Amino acid sequence: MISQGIASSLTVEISFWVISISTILSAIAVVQIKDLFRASLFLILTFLGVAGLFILLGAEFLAGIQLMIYVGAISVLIIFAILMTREIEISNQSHYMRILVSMVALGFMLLAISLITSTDWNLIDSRSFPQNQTDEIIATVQNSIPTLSKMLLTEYVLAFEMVGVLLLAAVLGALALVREKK
Amino acid sequence: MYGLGLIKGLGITMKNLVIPSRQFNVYQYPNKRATPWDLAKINNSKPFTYIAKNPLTTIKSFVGLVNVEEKLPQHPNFRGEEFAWYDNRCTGCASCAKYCPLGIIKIVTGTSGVNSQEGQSYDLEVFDIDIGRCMFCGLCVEACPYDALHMGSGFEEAQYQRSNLVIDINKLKSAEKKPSTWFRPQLVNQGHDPISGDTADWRKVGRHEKPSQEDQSERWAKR
Amino acid sequence: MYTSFYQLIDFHSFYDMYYKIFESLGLSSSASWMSYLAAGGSLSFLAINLLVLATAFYTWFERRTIARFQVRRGPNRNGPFGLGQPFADVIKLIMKEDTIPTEADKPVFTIAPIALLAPTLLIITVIPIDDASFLATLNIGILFIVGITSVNSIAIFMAGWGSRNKYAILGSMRGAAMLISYEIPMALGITSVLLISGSLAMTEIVAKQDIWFIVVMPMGFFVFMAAATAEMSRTPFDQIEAESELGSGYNTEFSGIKFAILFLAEFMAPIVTSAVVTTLFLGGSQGFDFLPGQAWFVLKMFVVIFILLWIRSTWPRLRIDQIMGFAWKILMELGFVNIFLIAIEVAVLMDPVTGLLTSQDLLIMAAINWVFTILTLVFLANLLGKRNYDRPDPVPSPLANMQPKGEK
Amino acid sequence: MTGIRTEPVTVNLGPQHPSTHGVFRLRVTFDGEEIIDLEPVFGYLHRGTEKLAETRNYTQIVTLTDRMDYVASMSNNLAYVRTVEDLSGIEVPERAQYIRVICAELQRIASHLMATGFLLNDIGALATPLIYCFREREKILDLFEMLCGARITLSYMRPGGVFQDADQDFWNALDILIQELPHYLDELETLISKNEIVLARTRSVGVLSDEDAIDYGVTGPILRASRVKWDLRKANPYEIYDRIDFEVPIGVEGDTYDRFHVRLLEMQESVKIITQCITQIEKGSIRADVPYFIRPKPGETYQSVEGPKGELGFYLISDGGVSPYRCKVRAPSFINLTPLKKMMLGWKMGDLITILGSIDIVLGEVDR
Repeated sequence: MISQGIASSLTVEISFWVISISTILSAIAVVQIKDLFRASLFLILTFLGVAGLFILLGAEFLAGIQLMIYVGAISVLIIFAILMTREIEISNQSHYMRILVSMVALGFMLLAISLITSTDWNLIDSRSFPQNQTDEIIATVQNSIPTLSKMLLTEYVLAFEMVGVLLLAAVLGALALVREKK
Repeated sequence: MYGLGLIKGLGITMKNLVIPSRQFNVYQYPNKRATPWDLAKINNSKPFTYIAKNPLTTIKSFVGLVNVEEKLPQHPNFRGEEFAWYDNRCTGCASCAKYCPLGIIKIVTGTSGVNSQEGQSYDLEVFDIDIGRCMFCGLCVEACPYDALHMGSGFEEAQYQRSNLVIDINKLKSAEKKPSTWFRPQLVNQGHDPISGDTADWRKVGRHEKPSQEDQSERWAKR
Repeated sequence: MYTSFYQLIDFHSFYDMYYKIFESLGLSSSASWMSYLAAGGSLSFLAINLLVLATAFYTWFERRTIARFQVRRGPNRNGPFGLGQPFADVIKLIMKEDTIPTEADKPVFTIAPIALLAPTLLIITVIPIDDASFLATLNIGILFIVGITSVNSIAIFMAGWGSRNKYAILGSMRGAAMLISYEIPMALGITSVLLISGSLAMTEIVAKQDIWFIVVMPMGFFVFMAAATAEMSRTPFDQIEAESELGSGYNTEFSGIKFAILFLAEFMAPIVTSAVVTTLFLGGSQGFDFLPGQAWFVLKMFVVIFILLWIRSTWPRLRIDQIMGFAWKILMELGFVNIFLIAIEVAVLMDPVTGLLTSQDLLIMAAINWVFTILTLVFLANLLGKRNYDRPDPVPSPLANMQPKGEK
Repeated sequence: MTGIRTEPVTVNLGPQHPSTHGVFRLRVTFDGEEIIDLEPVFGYLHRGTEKLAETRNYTQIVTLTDRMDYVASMSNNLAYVRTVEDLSGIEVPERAQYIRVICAELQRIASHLMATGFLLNDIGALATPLIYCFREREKILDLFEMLCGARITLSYMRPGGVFQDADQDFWNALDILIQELPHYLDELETLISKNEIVLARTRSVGVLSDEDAIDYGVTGPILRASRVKWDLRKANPYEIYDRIDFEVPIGVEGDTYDRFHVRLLEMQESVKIITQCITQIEKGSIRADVPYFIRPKPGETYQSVEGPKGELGFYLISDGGVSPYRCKVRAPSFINLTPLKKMMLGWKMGDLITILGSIDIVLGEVDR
């Protein structure tokens, strides 16, 4: 049914604009709202919007992972961290380093834009393929999980293991932090 | 083994679900959902003839839409509201008023027009029982030397105003008298059952003489 | 008859219907997307209302069943068999005053019930009630469920935090910690299913169950059921709104329609969970031919719900640290062991060319897994039992010396 | 010390809280879930029973005692009338004593059933064991209704005996109850005290050592759970308890589990006591010839009975008038609350509720 949705391009366009505008607005809200708890809620909204964009791209697996990890786990961790801080409602204040920070942020943004524009995305245009190959590609796109997992365990196995080690280190660090000292 | 207690517990709850005799004695007060069999019993007819005669009611009762009134089962000893007071027996001695821990019985007497001889009996002008404050301890009944005051058997006396909770002498006189058998062995001996609606005349309710110890034992004691 | 009726409530038929209507109205240029939206809207409307209605009757069913377990009668006054009770409850809740505490974080407080309800509603979209999916054939079906349920913890947190009540915050803190912890065993339980089915799509999982997965891997079922019970915070894991400790937990301050929505979400959870369990472990809509697949599905759901209610009415609740310990120390290990076992079995038994498991393979796995599960559980039980059952006979304290008067 | 410093939170548990068994308030300071400080606050149900007693005569005070421990009126009545009898030197007929003991033991079963049921409710068993307990308690209340026309506020006993002899209906119903009850109690024990979740929640939780129990003046099942074999029915036999053979069950270490397990065992013992009373009781008078207005000689006395919750004592001073000069009640619930802090510090919030439930307080008695 998603394919039917993609066929109906105006619907996709409307949903794309709605999702991206709300994502951007909530991302701005994360930075601008003073109440930390509400800011984190807007962060969750941003994550949800990103998940929606993934679905529009046809990367449903990524969307699911985005939901599970960012919305489910990371944001709750952030909320827990917020609860540890005092004076939650006024702590997202502007401070004297704001100009410096905004300049660094601007630099990063310019870098990102230049990267995006200079990259050759090599998008697959399905219309340019012959008919018999299109079905294959659609099948691969629609069932991307085997491909993804194969790549994770062959081509990118080092990165995968690195992430695992990093997570283990994080768990151990957390344990060391809360362990009772004698 | 660990975990066995949990399984056994599940077994016990299932047993209580299945076995009908384990069900709590729930009375569907004030209305009971009646089955066709109940209805037949109430109307004193056999179930099949009743079903044949009243098909619509039967269908309704199968779905559970027919209610019959049900009273909570009580013992005749129940100390309830609606005090049964017999003005024929009352001398206006005000023992009850004196014995009441809360002092909620109000009695005003005057000289009697009938029995002109002084001290023989009084005319009661006021006899108020404020059951809004009454705790139904029954001390007044225990105190009455002439068995004129009895506990009642009712329990549905909700009123919209507190003043309506005061039972005055007219109400007491005109009320249908269903005295409880509480502290009244003579009523038990007569087989009096206020719950099923037995009323008692003033002649029936009194002890004309104090019962002997043997009388009491014969009647009351089993062992 | 039923198949044709079922096909009537279908996206395509709705789409075609609306397309014809829009075309006849002379909107052929935009008929495509408008009918797309209209069909989706109608289908969602139907699905949501069906679910809400089912939840309403489920509350009645739960109250009656638990009452029967507790040797009571349960609601039986409104309508035949008390079936009008849910509507009476809803009307009462709507009529009630909707109070917001003065100190409350008002937007958060208001959004929280909706944020709790939405994920639960969304889960039903991917559950195949018959061979065709009810709403959407997401090929990441089960992953979507796991992802979307994790929003629940945030919603509970919003409710607790927004109401600025100490009990509510305690409840939602417990809730967030517990929900996150139990997501891991739940994911492990699901993973063992995925290892056999080889697909994330719910329809595929159902199709692969020649032998029901509850038979193939009882351990996985146990792990998933325990985690799912905790996820919807039912006894023995109902710490989120432990009514004897926290009053009512995260929904202490809610009233009126907000409370109704919170409870709608809460009572929808068992329905949805039992649907997921039916899909993953009980063979979904599989069954004998004399009943339609949907009926089998609902029947299996009822069995699961009844077992949940049975457990709810029998067992007390664990303490919060015991619940967390159960998740991390027992359930997660069991899940891992189960996954290893299933993975080895699948690697050995699977046909390397087609990548399929025959029903004989599944039976072999079932035999191994049952023996293994029983052995593991007995071992675990004995391990835990030693600690708790060894108790000496009582010894009177030497400090007091009770003798009747006169004796010396 | 823990690595992460957290801020303690003070929570007012009560006076309106589902698990405080009335209007009891605990000001608890939590560190996360752990209790680091607590302060009980009571008096929300103070009705001045002791002062009211000074303006009523000795018979009328019986109605006041009903309302102290309102789930165990019979025991209160017994304790009070025993004090009055001791004060004014009234001899009680034997049959009356037997009936009183039967009533007190029935009331003990009823009270213990309620305590156990509510404890399980506090542990979180969704009222199922509670309603099983209530089902049995209801039968006892029906017996009381046959006996004296009321179910809760009984006012059955009078100085010098009981006001009315037991009816034939009562004896029949009592026979049936005695036959059925042990079976139901066994079932209850299987359901509750062998359940692993209950064990996990109650074993070794809120331990009160025997020394502490004695030092804090705790009585009743809580004292016996702390291994102290002390029961007034044995230690200072009143009424006809010296003619009856029964055991005094004790606990192993004084934790929450022992506290409710001792109650379960005591119920079985109570059934035994009632069975023996039924076989021993004989015909006779049920009330000594006592005037309504008792005027004891000036003096003072203290008498106590083993109530369901502990030693329930009345201290009366007479100035020769129709009402006592002073009436003081030693309420077991109130004194059993003293070691609250000792038991609860360091435990979690869920344990707080469980421990409080295992003490079995009735606020009518705590505040009087």
